[in-house]
Amino acid sequence: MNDENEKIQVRKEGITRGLIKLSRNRLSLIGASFLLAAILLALLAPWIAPYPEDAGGAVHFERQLKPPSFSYLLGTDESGRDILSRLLYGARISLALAVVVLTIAFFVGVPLGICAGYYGGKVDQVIMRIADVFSSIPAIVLALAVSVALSPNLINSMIAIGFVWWRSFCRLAYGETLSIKQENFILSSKSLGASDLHIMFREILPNMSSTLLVKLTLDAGFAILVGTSISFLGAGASPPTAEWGLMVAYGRHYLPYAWWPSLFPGLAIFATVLSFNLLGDGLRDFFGVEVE
Amino acid sequence: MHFLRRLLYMMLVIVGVSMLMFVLVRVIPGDPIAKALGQGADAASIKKMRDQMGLDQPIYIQYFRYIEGITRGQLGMSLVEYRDTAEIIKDKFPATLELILASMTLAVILAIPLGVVSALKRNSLTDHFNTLISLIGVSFPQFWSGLMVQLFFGYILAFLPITGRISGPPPMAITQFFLIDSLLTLNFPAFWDALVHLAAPAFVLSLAPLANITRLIRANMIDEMSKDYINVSKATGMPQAVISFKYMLRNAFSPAMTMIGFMIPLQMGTAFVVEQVFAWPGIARFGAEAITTNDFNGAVGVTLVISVAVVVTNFIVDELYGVLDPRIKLRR
Amino acid sequence: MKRQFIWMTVLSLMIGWALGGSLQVAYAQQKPIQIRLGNAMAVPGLDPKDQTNASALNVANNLYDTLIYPDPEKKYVPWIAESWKVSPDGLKYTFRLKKGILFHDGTEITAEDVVFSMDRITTMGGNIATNFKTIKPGSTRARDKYTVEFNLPDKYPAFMASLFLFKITNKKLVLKNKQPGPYGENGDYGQKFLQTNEAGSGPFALIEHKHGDYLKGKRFEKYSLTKRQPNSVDEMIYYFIPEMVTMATRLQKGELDLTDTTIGPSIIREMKKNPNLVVEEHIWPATWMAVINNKKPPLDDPYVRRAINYAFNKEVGYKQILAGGRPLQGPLPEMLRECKDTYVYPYDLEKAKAMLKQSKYSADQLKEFKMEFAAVATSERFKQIGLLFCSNMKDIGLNVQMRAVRWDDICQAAQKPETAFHFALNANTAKIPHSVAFLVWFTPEGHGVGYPMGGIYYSNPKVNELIRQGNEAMDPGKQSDYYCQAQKMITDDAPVAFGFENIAQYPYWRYVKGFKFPTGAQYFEHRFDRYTMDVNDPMFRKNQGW
Amino acid sequence: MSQDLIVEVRSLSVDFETIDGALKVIREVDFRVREGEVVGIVGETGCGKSVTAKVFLGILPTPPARIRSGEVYFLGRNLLTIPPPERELLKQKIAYIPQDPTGSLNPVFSIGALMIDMIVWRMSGQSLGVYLRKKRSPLIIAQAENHAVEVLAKLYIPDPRSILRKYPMELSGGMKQRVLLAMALSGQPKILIADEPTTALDATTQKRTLHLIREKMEEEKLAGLYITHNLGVARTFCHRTYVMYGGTVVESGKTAELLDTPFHPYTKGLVDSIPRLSGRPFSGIDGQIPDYLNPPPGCRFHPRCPARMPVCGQEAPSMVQVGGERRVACWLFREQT
Repeated sequence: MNDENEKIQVRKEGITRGLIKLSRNRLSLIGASFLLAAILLALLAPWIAPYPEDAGGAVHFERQLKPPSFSYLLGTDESGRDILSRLLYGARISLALAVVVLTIAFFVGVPLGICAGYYGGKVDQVIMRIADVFSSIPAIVLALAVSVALSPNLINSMIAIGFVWWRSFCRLAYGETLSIKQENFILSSKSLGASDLHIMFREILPNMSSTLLVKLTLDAGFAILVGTSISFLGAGASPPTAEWGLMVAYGRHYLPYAWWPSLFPGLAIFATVLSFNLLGDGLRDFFGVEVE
Repeated sequence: MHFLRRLLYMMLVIVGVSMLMFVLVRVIPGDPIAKALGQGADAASIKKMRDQMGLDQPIYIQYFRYIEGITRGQLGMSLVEYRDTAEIIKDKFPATLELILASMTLAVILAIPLGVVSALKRNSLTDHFNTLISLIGVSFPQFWSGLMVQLFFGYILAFLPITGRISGPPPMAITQFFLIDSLLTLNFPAFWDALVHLAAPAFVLSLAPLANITRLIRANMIDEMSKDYINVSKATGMPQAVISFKYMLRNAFSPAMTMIGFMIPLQMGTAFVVEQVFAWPGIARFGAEAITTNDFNGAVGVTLVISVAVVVTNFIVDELYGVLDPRIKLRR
Repeated sequence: MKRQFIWMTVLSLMIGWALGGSLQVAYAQQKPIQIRLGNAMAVPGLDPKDQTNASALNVANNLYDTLIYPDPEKKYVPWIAESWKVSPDGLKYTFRLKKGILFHDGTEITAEDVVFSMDRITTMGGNIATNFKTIKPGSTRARDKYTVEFNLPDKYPAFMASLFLFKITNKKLVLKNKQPGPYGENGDYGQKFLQTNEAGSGPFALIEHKHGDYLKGKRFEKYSLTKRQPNSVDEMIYYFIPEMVTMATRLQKGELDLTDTTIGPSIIREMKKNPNLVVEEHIWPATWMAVINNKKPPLDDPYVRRAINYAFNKEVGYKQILAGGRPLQGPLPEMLRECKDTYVYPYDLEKAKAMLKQSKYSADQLKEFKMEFAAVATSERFKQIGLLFCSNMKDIGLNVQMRAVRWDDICQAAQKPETAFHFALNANTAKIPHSVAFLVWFTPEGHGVGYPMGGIYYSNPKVNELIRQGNEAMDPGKQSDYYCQAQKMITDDAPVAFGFENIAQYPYWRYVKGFKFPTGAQYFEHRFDRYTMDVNDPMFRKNQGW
Repeated sequence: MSQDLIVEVRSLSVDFETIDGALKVIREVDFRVREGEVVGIVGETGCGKSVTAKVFLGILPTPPARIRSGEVYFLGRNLLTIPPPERELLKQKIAYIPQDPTGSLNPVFSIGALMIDMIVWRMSGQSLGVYLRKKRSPLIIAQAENHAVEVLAKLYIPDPRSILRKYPMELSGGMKQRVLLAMALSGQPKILIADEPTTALDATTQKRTLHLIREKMEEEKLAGLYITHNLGVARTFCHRTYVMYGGTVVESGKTAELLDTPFHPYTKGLVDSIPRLSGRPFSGIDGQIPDYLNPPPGCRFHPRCPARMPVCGQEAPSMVQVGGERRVACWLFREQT
């Protein structure tokens, strides 16, 4: 029997095991690396953008709608601005949007969700009903309304989306809390007389961290989608801001004769969102959590 | 009993929505009335109009007047189209509904085989491919994919119209769904016309749900595979086709039903962008305009209708779920 | 039992189908000559008292009619009115109406209707009213069934020209459909009704208006003011298409017969290659200018305003953003300008900087001001010019941020000096062929009118006086003299950043006949009763499916 | 091979691929079942009993499982090599009763639906087209339903028609097990494979179900492969028994002999622990089943073996005949050959 003297295989443990899993998932690696690149480019934009001034108010109508060429790698837009430079600066805005939105959503939604799940009863009813109201209006619609109510501009649109987004975190935290609540260690520490706050945020919260992480990664992408959509509908960033959604909105007027002003910004959005999703997907498998 | 509770709860949510939106749009800066009366309207007539629309009363009074209006089937005059919002919605809702239903149907039809196949060929190349596809599907900014579809099919290949719902005369209105009406009236040119107009926006709109449903079905199918009943039916020699497309799929699909329910709000939202891009004459396009132009009656009206649609769909879906999966029924 | 049911359903279905089919056939048989016009802007409402944008004016000109009609040589000719006379003091205008001119509902137009129409406008306000500001409600009288008399408190030389915007409205019909409203026994003056319905006597009667989608009208059979030529238009359809490219494509596909002037030069260039398309090019009598709020510092300083005028690179504006044109000489378009030698601010940064030096604000102070430039959000060209303007200002150290704003908000803001934007781009089209229509904005009379130009808040006693004298002067030569001086003075004070006139491009299919570019009274170029179609042109047959 | 053999498994080896590497679960397993004979496979949970059965039924999910070597003969045909359609046909001669009746009936279909599907499929000779056509004809469905009713009645199921309309979760565990048995027997099987069919049931139902199975097998003259960790059941049920440990067969023989005079230390251990069987079985032997990732070299039992010898750790003992039916794989019995 030859296979008994095969080389000894070692059972992988914990992190290494996870990492192997993750590394098996090439897609999520691609996603992660693209995001890293995007962040770097966004940070370095002022230094690497070929025409930094084009991201601001500068206009060069003498070279408007030039197709991609060596001097303008991605061509120029309707006001003769270098699209590549604007994309680079746009990355800052989109990433910032994701961060702002998710921060608001997280710090509003999660505590509410945990409270609702932990206390149950009236608190549960009130909070979750409100969440229901919010979630029965499509995110884009509500965000649009809020950002118009706050008078349309970039910051307001971010706030608006955050204001809409809390509900999904609330739901998630609520569900998780309900299940974790039943675990013995919670019951025991309750019996030991730990304060509710302690239990909620020192014991329950850490136990849903992985789920939340996955949720954050996945939602970052969708937040960007909503944000750009709102700018596209004209209730978000206003010109000459180099915002991707806005760039598409302006570029569309020159289709089909000039395809580059609308193609590339869209690709940028798509790639960013996709890589957030890929990464989130990988993390989901990694932690083996389910996030709808 | 259960039914009644659900109904009551639906009402609750809808009332909540109306309140939320009402407050939201009423705080919008700028004086919509001045706009309604036209430029150069003197202060007096503006005042009169404000009183007439009761805009100077406390917000809760206004709200009750609004609700009372709804009971009379009025949603207040839209400042975009200068007629009662209810009428506008009556005109435009079918268009949106047709679009969304078409997209969902397309999504489900494509999702089932994709999901099943990638589950059966788990960890194969096809599977990875499908996963990637499904992730791509949810990553498109629809306003952009819409434009790209226009660019490719509308301009380059030039076999789909760019915008609109129909270019010829619309078919005699029966259901308000052009596809159905045109068939009922044997108006085949109109049918084709409507179909080609519908194709592009429906496709764009179907990408996201397609991705999600495929994904879900795949996951559920994989769960089902490890179930003992599969072994038994295999052992009794049932063919793989029946096992996967009947036994497993039924189990795998009923959760997908709820997912479809959840997708509806997303679809309604996405329609706001897609209808804009394709100049689709539906309520979503009107809603977007109403919201961005401070048309407070229009905005509340549309949002209200949409959220009603959302709540109702979820309700229906839950009931349907019960039918598809006896476990639920018995639990109740 | 069950069987009967099945049979019933089958039978009824068949009948239904047969009906539907026959309807289809019926439709296929009658083929009206259509004219399908692409418009960028949707018509907000049909009320003739506020024809707020180009499309609205355009539609109103086909649905409604006017007392007089614009004419290249005689300026204007009798229309609903057969004759008129002006009192020696120039304050009383008496019109005699033709008999037997009908509204679309078949009732005859009488003096009553004319009086009603004028009172309605002057009472309710609205942007047409700005042309009849001085006329008091109730001052208009019907002498007899066919004689109307307008009483002006003071001389208003543009009165006749203004009548192009004065649409005669069907009194009985409107009052029949009035709703409770703020106007006493007139209720809401039929405002609600006229938003979605029409009460006119124009060559076309409204069939239906799907807001933001299309507006359909059919030839008014009893229309008597123009006689119907062979192959003239039976049906007019306005399609409202905000996306320039879609409009262009639909024109090229033959889904439209002609479009308004919104299609950009880049695409027009492509169209010119197509032998079946005609592109008419005319200098459009409009003044493109950046309206300046003269009340807000630092713009209250003429030196700053002059500097702005020097720094504004107009040439880029009309050469690269628009289809071409020429720099604006003073506040009037060439077509209406009395004097030919008004000063044109060249693009000259040195001069601009020099001007700033002379201003009462120090360079550092100027840097501190954060100013806003309002451009209409829905117009690509406006936004591009806005960007151009802002970057121009940056070059001389002025901090101007462009904001894409809705048209209504600009108009609304203009109503108060505090709210009015620092800058607002405006292309003021000659709706009536008369200088006053342009000069009024530079006098207190124009202040705070709900229109971008209303936000200028510039006032110079000398200018006011000159214009007044101009209005008083009965002799045309004298009149233009005064106006000319006023224009020079205004140009020197630079209350706005003078821009340019642009070349308007009207693309349409070869088979469309009867396009006539109007002189000063814009939006009459699309009076479709004057249009005919070359029905033998294969392209026509193809496009309209004959 | 001799004619009366229904099942013969030869040196079967199965791996499970995991991210840690290959789990060497089944190694060199041989066993045979003669006509009308009931054979038991006993061993601790996780010693590869069920896997063996699953391989035989061809319901082992591959991947992750991978069959490294061996032949599995049923009625003289090697199930691992013959073309699928033929395999499917053969499968209909195999009846299978699963471990857990609850999970083994599709929850979203009524019993009737499931049985009718199965019956109609059997009528339509491997052709999906025929099947679908038949499914559409109400006549065939009615036939099938009647047949289903007969089958159920055979197993003394009260009011079979109403049962057909019921959904699995409306039935008790014992009833489900009977339905499964009914479905299993509704074809003309040659052999019944029972994978611990009673473990999920309560004691009284266990007895009744066992009795039923026994009775039916005798009626239909079925051969049987009975998988259990319960030696008691094995004794009453099986003519011959194979003892498996760590994925290998360590001993086999007539059940009675084997249990009365166990040779292999592991079997001894099992037998010793019968009295204390209730509750935690096999507490007789300390230590636990081997890690399949790196199974102990040599005899897989030697780490736990009381009679351990140096050789045990170096080479795996091969099966040796020790009189009549008895075979054992242990170095202690080398010289007896």
